Amino acid sequence: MKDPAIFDMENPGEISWCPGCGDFHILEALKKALAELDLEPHQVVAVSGIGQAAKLPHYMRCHFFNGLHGRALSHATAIKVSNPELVVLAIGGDGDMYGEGGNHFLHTIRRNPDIANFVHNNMVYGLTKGQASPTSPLGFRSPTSPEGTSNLPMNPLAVAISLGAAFVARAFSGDVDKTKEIMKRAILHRGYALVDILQPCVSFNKVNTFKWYRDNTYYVGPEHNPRDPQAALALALQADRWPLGVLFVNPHPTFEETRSAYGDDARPLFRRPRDPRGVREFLEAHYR
Amino acid sequence: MKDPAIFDMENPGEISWCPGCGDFHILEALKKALAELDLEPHQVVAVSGIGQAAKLPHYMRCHFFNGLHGRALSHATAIKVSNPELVVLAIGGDGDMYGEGGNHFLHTIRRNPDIANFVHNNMVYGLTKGQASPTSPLGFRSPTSPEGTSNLPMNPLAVAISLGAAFVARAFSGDVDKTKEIMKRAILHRGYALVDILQPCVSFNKVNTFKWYRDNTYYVGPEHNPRDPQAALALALQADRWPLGVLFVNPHPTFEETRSAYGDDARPLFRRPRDPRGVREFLEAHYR
Amino acid sequence: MANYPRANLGDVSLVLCGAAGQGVQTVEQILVKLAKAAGYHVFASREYMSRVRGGSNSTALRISSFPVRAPVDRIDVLLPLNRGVRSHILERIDGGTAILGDPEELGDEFRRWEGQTVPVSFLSLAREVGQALFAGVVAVGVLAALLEIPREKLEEALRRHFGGRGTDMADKNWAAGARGYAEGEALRRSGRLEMDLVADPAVEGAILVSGTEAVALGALAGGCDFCCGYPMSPATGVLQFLVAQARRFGVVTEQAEDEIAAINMAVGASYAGARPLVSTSGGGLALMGEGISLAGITECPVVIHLAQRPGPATGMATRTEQGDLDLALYAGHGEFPRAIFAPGTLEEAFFCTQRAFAQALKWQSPALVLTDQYLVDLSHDLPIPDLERHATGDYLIETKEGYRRYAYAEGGVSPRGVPGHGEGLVGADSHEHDEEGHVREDFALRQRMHAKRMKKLEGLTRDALPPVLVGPEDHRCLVVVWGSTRPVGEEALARLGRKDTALLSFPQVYPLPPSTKDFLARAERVVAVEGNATGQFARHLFLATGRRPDASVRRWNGLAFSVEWVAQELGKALDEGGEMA
Amino acid sequence: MANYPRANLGDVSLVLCGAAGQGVQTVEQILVKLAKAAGYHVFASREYMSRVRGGSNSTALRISSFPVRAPVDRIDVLLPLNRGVRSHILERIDGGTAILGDPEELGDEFRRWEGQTVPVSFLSLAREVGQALFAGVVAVGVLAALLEIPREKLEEALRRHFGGRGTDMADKNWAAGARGYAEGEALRRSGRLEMDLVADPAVEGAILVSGTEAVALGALAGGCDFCCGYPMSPATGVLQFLVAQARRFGVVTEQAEDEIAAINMAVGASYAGARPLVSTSGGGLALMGEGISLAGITECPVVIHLAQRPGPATGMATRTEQGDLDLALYAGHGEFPRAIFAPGTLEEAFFCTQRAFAQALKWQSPALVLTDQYLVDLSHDLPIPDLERHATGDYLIETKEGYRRYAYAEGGVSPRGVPGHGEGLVGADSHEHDEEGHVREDFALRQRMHAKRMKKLEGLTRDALPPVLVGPEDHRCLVVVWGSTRPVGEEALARLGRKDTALLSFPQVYPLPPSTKDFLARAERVVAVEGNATGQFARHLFLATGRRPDASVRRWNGLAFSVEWVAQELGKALDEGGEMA
Ligand SMILES: Cc1ncc(C[n+]2csc(CCOP(=O)(O)OP(=O)(O)O)c2C)c(N)n1
Ligand SMILES: Cc1ncc(C[n+]2csc(CCOP(=O)(O)OP(=O)(O)O)c2C)c(N)n1
Ligand code: SF4
Ligand code: SF4
Ligand SMILES: [Mg+2]
Ligand SMILES: [Mg+2]
Repeated sequence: MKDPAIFDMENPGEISWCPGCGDFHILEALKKALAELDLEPHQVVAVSGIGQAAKLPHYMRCHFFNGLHGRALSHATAIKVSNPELVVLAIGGDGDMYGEGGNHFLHTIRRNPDIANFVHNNMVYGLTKGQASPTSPLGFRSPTSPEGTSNLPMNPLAVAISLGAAFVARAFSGDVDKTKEIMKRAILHRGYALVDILQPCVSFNKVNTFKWYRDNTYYVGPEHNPRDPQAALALALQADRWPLGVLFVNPHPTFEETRSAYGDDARPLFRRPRDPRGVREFLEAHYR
Repeated sequence: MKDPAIFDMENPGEISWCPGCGDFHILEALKKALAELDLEPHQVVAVSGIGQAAKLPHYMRCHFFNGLHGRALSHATAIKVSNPELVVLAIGGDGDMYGEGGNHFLHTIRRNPDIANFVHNNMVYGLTKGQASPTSPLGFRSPTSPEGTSNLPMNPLAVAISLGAAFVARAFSGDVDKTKEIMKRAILHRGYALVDILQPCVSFNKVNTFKWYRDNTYYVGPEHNPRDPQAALALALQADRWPLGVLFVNPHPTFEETRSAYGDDARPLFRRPRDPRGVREFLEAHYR
Repeated sequence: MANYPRANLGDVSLVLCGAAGQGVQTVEQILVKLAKAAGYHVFASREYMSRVRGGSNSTALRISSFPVRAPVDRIDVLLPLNRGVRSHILERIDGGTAILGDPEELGDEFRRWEGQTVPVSFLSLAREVGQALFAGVVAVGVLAALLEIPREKLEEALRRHFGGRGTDMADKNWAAGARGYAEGEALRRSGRLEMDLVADPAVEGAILVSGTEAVALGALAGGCDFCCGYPMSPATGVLQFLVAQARRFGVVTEQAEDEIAAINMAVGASYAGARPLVSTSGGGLALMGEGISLAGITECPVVIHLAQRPGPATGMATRTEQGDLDLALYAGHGEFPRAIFAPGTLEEAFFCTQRAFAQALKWQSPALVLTDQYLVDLSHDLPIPDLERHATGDYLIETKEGYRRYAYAEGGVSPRGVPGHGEGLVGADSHEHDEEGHVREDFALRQRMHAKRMKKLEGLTRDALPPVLVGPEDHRCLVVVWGSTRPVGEEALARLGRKDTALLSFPQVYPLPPSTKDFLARAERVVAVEGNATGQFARHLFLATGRRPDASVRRWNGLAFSVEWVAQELGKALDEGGEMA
Repeated sequence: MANYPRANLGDVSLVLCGAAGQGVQTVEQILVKLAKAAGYHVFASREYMSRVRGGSNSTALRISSFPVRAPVDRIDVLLPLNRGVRSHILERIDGGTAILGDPEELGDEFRRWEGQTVPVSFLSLAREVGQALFAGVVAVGVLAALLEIPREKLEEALRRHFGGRGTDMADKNWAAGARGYAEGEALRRSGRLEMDLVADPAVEGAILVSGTEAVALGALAGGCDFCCGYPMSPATGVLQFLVAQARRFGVVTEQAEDEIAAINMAVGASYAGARPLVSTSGGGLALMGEGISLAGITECPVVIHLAQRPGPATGMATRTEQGDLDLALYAGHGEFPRAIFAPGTLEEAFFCTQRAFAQALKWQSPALVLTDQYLVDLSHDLPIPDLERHATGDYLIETKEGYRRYAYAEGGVSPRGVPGHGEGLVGADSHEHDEEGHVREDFALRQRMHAKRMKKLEGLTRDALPPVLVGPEDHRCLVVVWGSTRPVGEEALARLGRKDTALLSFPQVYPLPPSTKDFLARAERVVAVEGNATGQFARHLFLATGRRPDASVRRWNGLAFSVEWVAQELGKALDEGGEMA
């Protein structure tokens, strides 16, 4: 077990999150999780999109790829499959992962790369100042829905379970310790692991506040069998109180494992010699 | 009830579907469904993407918008909301709707426009010659997955139900009559209605053949309560034999109904007078 | 001690700084309205960081006896609401700048300029009323008094602004404003800080709008009745404006799941007879190319507002640039006609957006309106533009049995029908198609249909807005600008006072009218001013006219051009000393 | 009766037509291999409809005593496997064409050309062996005999081709082939149809590849180890080739859910040290702009194969065009350097793709390879290209503690590290960033970083492939071509036999090397040949050199250029009679 401080920035610039934002707790939980897993900064790549949540990699010491809004899962998948030795995290907001990135969310689950996907779900677009997000509750008033949004909120957990995701969990940023534990399980799990992290946005979401989350969530107990999709779906769809914890686990081969490029050679791609002579031999053998 | 022949093309060019393709039966069922609903060609807009399935609007007499691969739901939503008097159908293949168009699939369900979405699900990319599609079974061999695809097949019904879709059904093209009945219910249903139509592709899918579908499907009985999401999900996830019929119904306000532009004025947009004087008055009242 | 306007100037340049979420914008909004009501011309522009709280943003105001339309580097009065003012602001302080600040908040930050600092206890005055939060309103009061705005006007403005939050809030804000006003009067009386501006009766009846509002209202004047988009700075405002006014103007609005949905919904809506607008920035446009190409081949009119910011990729999310002209010109695969407007003033923002609808409808093609962060976020007073004169027809027909959407037509424009309007069936197809819109693989048909579509470019060219010449007809030198750099170019040229130089500005950048060539041919020396690194417009002009600007003035650091900087650079460039394009 | 090659020609032009799924491609594949093995040069190109079954597709073969690289309109022998041959083929029948067909299938379709028709009962011969399905192989046999290919060679080829489907299938196919062979011998003996070609010993050792294979193998020669894409004609073949060879060459491959995922996976892979290729067509590229822009600002090398087809939108899915040069030049928002290659021959397809990797890696920028449907689907014999000579370095460093990914560097290229290689931490950012890759809003930094990236364009320009001049150095006229039009231009010019004209072809279209200007300046008359409606390359040349081609030869009907048509049009255009560009 390492000291979480090894993930602290050497020259921490100003953090641009609002005071009181749940993002701070997620960052704290993440550093602790990595340290407790005995990981070091050079083993970890934090991949993110664009949004307040997606700024996280700039506040933590490790490799990072801060790409485009909505595309973190594509980047993370490719990084992992190009170098399976890395621990790859895909981090972003609910708008990022479920809105702009919705198609990659669907298909990354199916593809099952061994990455952990941490979604800071504040049910709002923070960075662009308060528009409704795919998870905003029905009737949420925002600058793009002044009469309240009429789009049904998306249930990312239920969708993920429906798709047979390898690992599906929900956490609450207000509980750093438990969030950290769930993160550790997600990182250790082989395959795609979704952790939807309920996160208060003190600036733009006056509905789903810290208190609201605290009052409307509970942890699933050991009686829940996470291998049972029906039970997992029942929990995911529960609307009165929202269960926290690992809802679903469905181990199956990862994307990297099934690539034939790794069939006879375990080295990351960048370590392999590339020699055009192979092409000549191939041409001689098959195209003459 | 009209004669389905009113939907026949006047100058039918050559149909570019393969002889024996399930698409022919879907076209037949659709014409019958529309005729039995007493609809006429000028009341109906067939919207489609790109693919073999998506060619359908070229083989039927009605308004049509044959747009881009993956985008039919966006086009259909906008057409419906711009003119709610039209009956709008969004038609395409599994690659089209669940692959390229996956994000629109997610969010159109949430948005709930009153359109019927007919997906010709042949579990393969037909037009581009046989690549695996999002619904291809695990291990499906294709030019892009010669060792068998390792991506979990997507269960569009389960995803749709998880998202609270207004209407979710599965049909089998081999049964024109029942498919027609399901189509009618989908068209009549207010709100987004998904009909995933199992369709044999005689050229590229040698796994999910006519016989395979016939042997592996059954119709749900009247004991199923389509308002019960848990029951619907259980059916959608059933893997040994695939249930056909209407699995889920969840009526809620449509996209058009919630647009404030229709609050005081029911006319389609194109019928409304547009007069810049309103802008002048507004400027005078608020910006001086 | 300090007296403004400075000698030989007619305006006061006031810069407000503060953290995000700290109310700088509230101060600006109230002050600008008050100043305008007092008969002063006002110009406000903003620069801000990409964050929700904290940091340091600024608003630059010019309050003036004559119309002002461009930002200056000069700061007459700097009002930092909190510490942490960033260096690009501090660098602009000169000997004539008065710093109006609260020592309690600022501490040592302005020590260097102690002699120029006018301490005001905003915070303790605010606390007297209730809490530190009112400091901004105290500042409004101080400035109102300095600007000799009657006390009642201040009260009225504050009560109106805060009235929506209950009488208690209105009372408290007025109390804060009143305290500030008293402080301002004292300053004035003491002679430490004076502002003497002459009201201009022409301001009466003028409106005060931002670039965002001008674009959105121009769209409404063009009959816009459908707007969808995905939030993206600096384009979000236009979407949000139309959402807010959706009920009043009958606009169908929706926040799409992504930009691809947005442009495709727009094309679908257009097919059904709506007049859609999509608002986005460069990253969004880069995703919309396929959809724009679809509008091209289906001949569906759509209007796209492209509010530029620095790229590539996320770039500088809240900053300004004119870096996406090339993208606007060539977005989408294959070849099809389009029109591209680039308003330089708020009047043009109204008119060009309205015109984009008119041209899109007339030529059944996509039209783009290019603005940038600087333009959408600035505001100033202007007379109500005459929008009725430019009202667009709907160019729709009621279809008959046998209607063919893509019927061959001289000029390329087939009569446009929409489903549900008449007896005809209306088809649209993304493939090469026959006259009914059905896909058909026929090589001669392809050539004919493609030529038909491209033919419309001739009509668009005939209709193209001519460039606007400001300055002497018999100039030797010509400064060319496009989009938002127009006013800053004008004021910079005026400042240089060169009788041999005129300014040519392009509210439409594609297609360019044939007259462009003559304009450029007549000038001995041409200097292009634009906000990007590679000189995209200069290249584009060369392509259209064969004349390569002789020099150029370019900036691509994310900040808007200032009058002083442009004047200085133009001075060099016009004298053959400038960088070669 | 009919004797080929025709007088003064050295090749036989053979056109096979048939419905999709009917085996035309099998016939082509076997025949081409046989002809090559017999020491003939072969050239094959295809055109087909966008459908899976039915319709009518064609393959044009030139079997020759000397190397042939371009398609001709002339048809010596037309072999329609089924009725429904389309008009663009029928129009090419002339008095010298022999039609080899089965009256049972064709019925009246070729009545007009009865005198030229050589009836062969493909179907009944096929049925004798088993079923009508074997008709194509019967045809192979007929043609093999006509080409004087030894019977054993035919047997060997058929057994090899069908061996995978079991001995029974191999036997039956050979039986069909043998029947055809006998028929062909009889025809030959009767003098009704003769082909007399001279074998060229140079064919020995040559390979036979398609454009698709040349691009994919060129990528492998460039070290490509990652390929993802979304199926789209005509780009799918390259992805499928690399998928098929993934295990052998250690390539990670994946069919993405859409083009956006594909390009973004490529950028992510590149960050992690892979050498990614993405293959797409115009519609896909129009969706990838944002991702390409990301590659630009993160400085991640990626290579994109853009196989063009006619647009806009879906356009003509299986046809050819050179309509996406503008898109390739300007895709993506903001400004960043890139390289664009446009191979004209299969040798160039190998080399340019390999070079695209080398340049992308060296300059840490995106590189594009532009082909088109015509090029990817053609195939011919060529000597094994020397790929070792052009092997690229990996330009990677092992990082040290304190590594800064975007360290300032003369020339713009910061030493490139990847995560997991050395002690350093590697950052990448889509925002404007500092040297470590962290987002920072600093205006001077922005200007510096942007300039650093743009600086690489100078290096890319220095490295740019020079245009290739074919013909007299002291020419008066210059024909410029880019991409796949090179060989057809060459043969057309050769046919015109003009001593005053040379051809200049551009395997790299961006950045253009400075020598381009000199080439264009030297010519008195410049004619551009390109496959689009608006003359994109001519415009691009003008932008780069100030020289506008004097005339142009353009086609945009979806079909490839033919030697005859280009010769005819060039004849006009070179004589000042041509259309002005
Ligand atoms: C292609 C593209 N579209 C839009 C944006 C603008 N944008 C940046 S962040 C964001 C949404 C942020 O919401 P979320 O992902 O929930 O993150 P949060 O700020 O709430 O943490 C948007 C729309 C962008 N950067 N790129
Ligand atoms: C943006 C874009 N990408 C790719 C394609 C190529 N494409 C056309 S149809 C198709 C897939 C067809 O599969 P599906 O939707 O399942 O329809 P089917 O042919 O099986 O009926 C693809 C990939 C395209 N037209 N546009
Ligand atoms: S806007 Fe909301 S999510 Fe973003 S930093 Fe502030 S509180 Fe957190
Ligand atoms: S390829 Fe398959 S889906 Fe397409 S028409 Fe043929 S059988 Fe039908
Ligand atoms: Mg959020
Ligand atoms: Mg399919």
